[in-house]
Amino acid sequence: MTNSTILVLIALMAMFAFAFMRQKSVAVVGGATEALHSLPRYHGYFAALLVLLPGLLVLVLWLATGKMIVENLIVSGLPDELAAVYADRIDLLINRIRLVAENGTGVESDESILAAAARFNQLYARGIIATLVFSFAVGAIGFVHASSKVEPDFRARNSFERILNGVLATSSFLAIAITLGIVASLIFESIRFFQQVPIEDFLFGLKWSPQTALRADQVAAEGSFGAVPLFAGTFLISLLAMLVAGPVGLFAAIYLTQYASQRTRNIAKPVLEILAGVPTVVYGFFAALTVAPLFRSTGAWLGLDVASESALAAGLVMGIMIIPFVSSLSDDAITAVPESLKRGSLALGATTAETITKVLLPAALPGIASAFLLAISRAVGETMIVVMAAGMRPNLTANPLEAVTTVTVQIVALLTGDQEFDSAKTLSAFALGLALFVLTLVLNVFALSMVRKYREAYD
Amino acid sequence: MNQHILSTYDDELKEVRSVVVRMGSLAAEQLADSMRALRELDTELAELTRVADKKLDALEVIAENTVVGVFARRAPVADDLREVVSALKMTTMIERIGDYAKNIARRTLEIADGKGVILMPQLLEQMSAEAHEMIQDVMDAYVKRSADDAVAVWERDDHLDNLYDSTYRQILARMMENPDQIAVWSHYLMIAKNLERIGDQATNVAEQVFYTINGEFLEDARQRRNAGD
Amino acid sequence: MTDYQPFEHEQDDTGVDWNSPEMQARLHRRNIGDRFFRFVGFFAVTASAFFLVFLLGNIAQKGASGFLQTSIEIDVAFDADILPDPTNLEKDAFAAAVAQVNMQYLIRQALTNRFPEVTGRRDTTRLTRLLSSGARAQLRDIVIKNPELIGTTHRVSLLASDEIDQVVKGNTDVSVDEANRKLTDMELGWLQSLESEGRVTKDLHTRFLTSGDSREPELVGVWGAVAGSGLTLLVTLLTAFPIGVFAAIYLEEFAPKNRFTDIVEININNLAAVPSIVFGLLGLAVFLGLMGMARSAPLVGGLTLALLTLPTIIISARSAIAAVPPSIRDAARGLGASPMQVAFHHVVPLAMPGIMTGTIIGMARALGESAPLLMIGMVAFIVDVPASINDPATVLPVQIFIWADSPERAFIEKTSAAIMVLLFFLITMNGLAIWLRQKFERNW
Amino acid sequence: MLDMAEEKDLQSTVKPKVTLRDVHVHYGDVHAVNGIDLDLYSDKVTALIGPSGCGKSTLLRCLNRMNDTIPDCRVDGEILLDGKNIYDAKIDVVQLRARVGMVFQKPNPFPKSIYDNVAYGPRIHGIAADRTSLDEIVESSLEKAGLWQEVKDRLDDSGIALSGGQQQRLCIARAIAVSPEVILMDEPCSALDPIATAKVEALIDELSGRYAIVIVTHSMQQAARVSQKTVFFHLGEMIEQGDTTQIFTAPREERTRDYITGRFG
Repeated sequence: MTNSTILVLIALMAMFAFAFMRQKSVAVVGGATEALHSLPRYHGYFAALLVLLPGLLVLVLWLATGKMIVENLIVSGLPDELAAVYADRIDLLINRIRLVAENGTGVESDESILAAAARFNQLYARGIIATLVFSFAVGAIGFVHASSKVEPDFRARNSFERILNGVLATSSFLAIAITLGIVASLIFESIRFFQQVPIEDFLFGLKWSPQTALRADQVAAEGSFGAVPLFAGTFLISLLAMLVAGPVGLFAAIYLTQYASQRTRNIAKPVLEILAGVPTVVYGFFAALTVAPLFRSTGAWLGLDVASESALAAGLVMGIMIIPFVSSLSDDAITAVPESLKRGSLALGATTAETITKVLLPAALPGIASAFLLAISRAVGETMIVVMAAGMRPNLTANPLEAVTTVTVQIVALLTGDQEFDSAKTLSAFALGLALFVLTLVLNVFALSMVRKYREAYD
Repeated sequence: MNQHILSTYDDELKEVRSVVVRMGSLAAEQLADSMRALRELDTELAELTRVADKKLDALEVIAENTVVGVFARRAPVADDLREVVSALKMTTMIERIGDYAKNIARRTLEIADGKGVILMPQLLEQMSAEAHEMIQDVMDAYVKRSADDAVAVWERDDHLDNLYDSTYRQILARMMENPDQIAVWSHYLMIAKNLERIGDQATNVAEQVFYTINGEFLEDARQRRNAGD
Repeated sequence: MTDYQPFEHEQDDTGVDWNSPEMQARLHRRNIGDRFFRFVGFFAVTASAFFLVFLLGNIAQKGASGFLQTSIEIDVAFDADILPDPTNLEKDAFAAAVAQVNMQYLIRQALTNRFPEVTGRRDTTRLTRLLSSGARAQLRDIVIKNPELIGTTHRVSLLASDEIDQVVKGNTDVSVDEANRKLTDMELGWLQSLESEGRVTKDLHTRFLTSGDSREPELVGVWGAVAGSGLTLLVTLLTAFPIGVFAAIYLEEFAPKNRFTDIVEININNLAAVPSIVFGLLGLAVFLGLMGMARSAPLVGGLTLALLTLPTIIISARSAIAAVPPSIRDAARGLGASPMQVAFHHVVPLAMPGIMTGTIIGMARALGESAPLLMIGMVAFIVDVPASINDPATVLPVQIFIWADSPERAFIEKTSAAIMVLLFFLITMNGLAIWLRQKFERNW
Repeated sequence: MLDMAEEKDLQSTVKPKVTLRDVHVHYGDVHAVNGIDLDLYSDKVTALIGPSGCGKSTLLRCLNRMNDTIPDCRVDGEILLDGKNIYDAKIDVVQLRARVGMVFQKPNPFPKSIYDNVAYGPRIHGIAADRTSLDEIVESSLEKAGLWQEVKDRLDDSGIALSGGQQQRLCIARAIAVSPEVILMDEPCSALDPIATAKVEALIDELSGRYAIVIVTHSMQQAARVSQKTVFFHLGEMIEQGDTTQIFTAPREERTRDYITGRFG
């Protein structure tokens, strides 16, 4: 018995409800379906939804909270001595129990944990049964309700559509739920982090060295969580990326919208689209294996000491990645300027370049500015290129030839090694994530409001 | 001729044209009636003819209103413009013809009233026939849209003028011969003048018909043709 | 008439003398400025194209050889004393018995027969390292398949080790000093000798497309990652597509225009610009932390990517729905259809090509995404090909990431080859989207 | 008083500002304008009329080479401005467009201040030597365009803030500011209400002595009101040209008459 079995059973029940109620509605009017307010199939749909939705709701609730409930039960039922040992590290204990429960007994030797794991599996299996029973029960209630409603005058279609409308609305509110989920999970974990590390140390500290004790009894050097070097590294690489992508993207957009022939556009646009479609991991590989060594050897030839994971290589490749982003957004902004303005300027004897700099770009400025802001936001949040091509060592420098590390690199580094949920090291990743989220959100909101402000000024 | 995209415009132009034609035939009829009354000194007919002029006046008002409406709403150009402008002028001219006919009828009554009745001179008969024919011909030219016919009418005006000169001289001689009949003869003289004026108006109508059709003034056209010859 | 003067209109009161040298010089300067602008723009476009060609060319050049694999033919004596007798064994029992046999011994024997001058434990070990550690399994499979070979000596072709492979493909520079390379001159000598006999072959490496990950570059395959990507995308599609389309229908067709829907709309636009790694953190906190789902599973990966692609799908579906002209809605409504019927019977079917195109593009983006998947543990080393959405798995881009991090030289070509596979899928998907767009493109 | 023959002589001594000789325009395979011969005079407003797609706007755009921006547009024949072919390779199109100004169908002021709109042309062409003379040009252009009294106190306001008619007069002022010799107007009043139209027409009247003005219009009444010369196009061919009064009272060609009187063509 697994969760997916429950899903299948609920679906089968809904199908049955559909078939049954459709038949019943026909039977009620003795086959004279024109006597029904709604077509038989709407009676069927209505019943199916009444069965399906409550059942699914129960299942989703179980999936979302089941393990937590079981864990709480386990914790409360733990032998005292075990509870005492793990008094303030309950999460660690739960991790161990889960590991056993998921992967089998081979990974653990502690008897009491093995017992707890067995109990976990037992309780979880019971939970599944309970969920099945419960979801069937609510489904049955829905079924009975729908059945009692089957009458010629019952507006099955209207009721069905009302429910469907609710489903549609819920789907769109899910987008809000995602945002709230992001904010909540980041803030929740970050608060726990800031309980261990003062927020001012995080925001203004100049040293990033996230080493904490792995075990409770281990006496380790205090980790330091000053994120400034990470922000600086992120800023440096984003700046380098924008130095490449900004001018190249903008001028490509200008050329394609103002100078290029249709044929050139037909070739260039797909090229930019492909450039935009290449996965970032490919750019990362390219940066690490081709561009970085190239820069290093070129630097050596010039007598410069270029780090093998220089910010320059990561920044340049990230810039290439962002070119299509800047160019397509700028392209949109420029083509959104009415053609009549362009013709007005040309008819006064302005050259195309004068028309661009004096008429088109000022008019498209909000669009272009927001394109740049969105591009910066993109660069700040980009992960794979820097993970693969930028360094790991926090380095507070403005020299693009040195290796720097970024916020995203550190998040990945902190969360891909051995991890435990409660340590400051792991939690700091969420704090970094929160900083990243806030930064990009501010950039995005600012970009959008900028467009609006200028649009008002021009309207 | 192509129709207008707006058929109501065509209807209005047709209306203008038909009023002009009706006025023309009415005027011709009035002239004929007044001359018959004069010939037979039929005071009853003369009285009727005098009153009939009111019909002509009423038609002129209709024509005027229609034309003003076309101007206001259609902003006519080219041949449409010429059509309505000419129609407006032609109705005035034809109305004048009606006035002259009325005048003839009035004088008929006075002649009939007077002592010493003298029969109408033969020349007047010829003049009236000529004038009547000119009116009819010019209206035919208008209906047929024939510039040549209009020119033909225009050219006949000389003949009528010559007739008038003859008539004038004849009546003048009679007056001198019979000074006591001067009152009657002066009426005849004025009628001759009226007939001559009717001919002039018919000529003017002919010029308008020519302009309506060709878009140029008959005088200019003739001058150019003479220069070309 | 004689005093008449022709009009002289060439000079106005504020007239400009266009032919003055200053004006001509100015015009010249302005035109040069224009040409400069055009050149810079052209340069920008060319540079972008150059980057793309360089990137793809570089990958292709490195990756092409990844699809080939070097094998070495050796004469193996299938010693009947060591190998079990197939005549009195069931097929399965025979296979189990063969699996017990130390194939490495047979290989060593074969190699030392070929190179009798090699003695000593260290050199013999070196000799066997000409072949891949996977050669043993290869040999075992050969025996199980062809029991009649037992007792004979037969020439078989076995996988060469990655170092040998790289030398044969010319990817390793053998001219450097012996101390600075992995292979010794002695080993190269053996290789040369084998090559001179025509025993070294390069073949199409089907294993690369059909097997899962491995520690040995010559044994790796992308199939595990491809299957993982497929399962993950399936989950993503099944969750993000219906929810996204429903949300789009609601927002375009039913949502009342009020502050709340404004917020939903702004929120969706902002979500589309949130860094992907943040979605990974969300997935980590919610799916793994809160809901306790299995790490590294396509289920969690797919759900995380669904969060990521949802805004994209909503935005593209909305624009496809908005592109359906209002006249269609009016027509259906005029026939007495309810708003739901208008939406589901008329608007959505007409918008479907656009929705599909947007979805495919969103899926392609999800296929190339790796950062959020690192957060939820899909970065583990997984040999088995996943069979269900709950099995531990990795996906193609993460596989690329893992391989790119591996120190062995041979992984460079494998990584590049895997990138080529990934790009193949991406191009196919985008091509499908373009095809859909063109086939169903409609000008209302 | 002049007699007819003398008047004709006089006409021929006036040099045309722009001369078109056998002008053909192709858009790809479409023959949009077919063999036009036409003279445009400095002291006259010439109206180009004809049904949509007759090539009149296309022809207008040839006169300042705005057609250059349209791909596969080919212009053959000669268009002479003061005797020089404007399609000659040696002609600088930038200079040409300064000499041949253009006003568009929809008012298209730049999203800049009123002052900057008018100053745009003089600035790019370097016509004004200093700020004072630029101020003078702006003022006199706005004055000529009849807009000075309305905007002199708010020269820094956006040109877009003006009403439609004011915007169009601003565009005319913008065109005048570079002292063009010819002004092309492409249906300049089609987006305006009757009052604004009347003001623009009054402005055209005002300007008519100083510039060769060519106006494309769909309103026959407008052509009749503002032009001294009217040219009728149909299907890319020039059917008739002549004095506006003559065209509108006694057109020589039946197609002209049918078109201007609104008959089935």
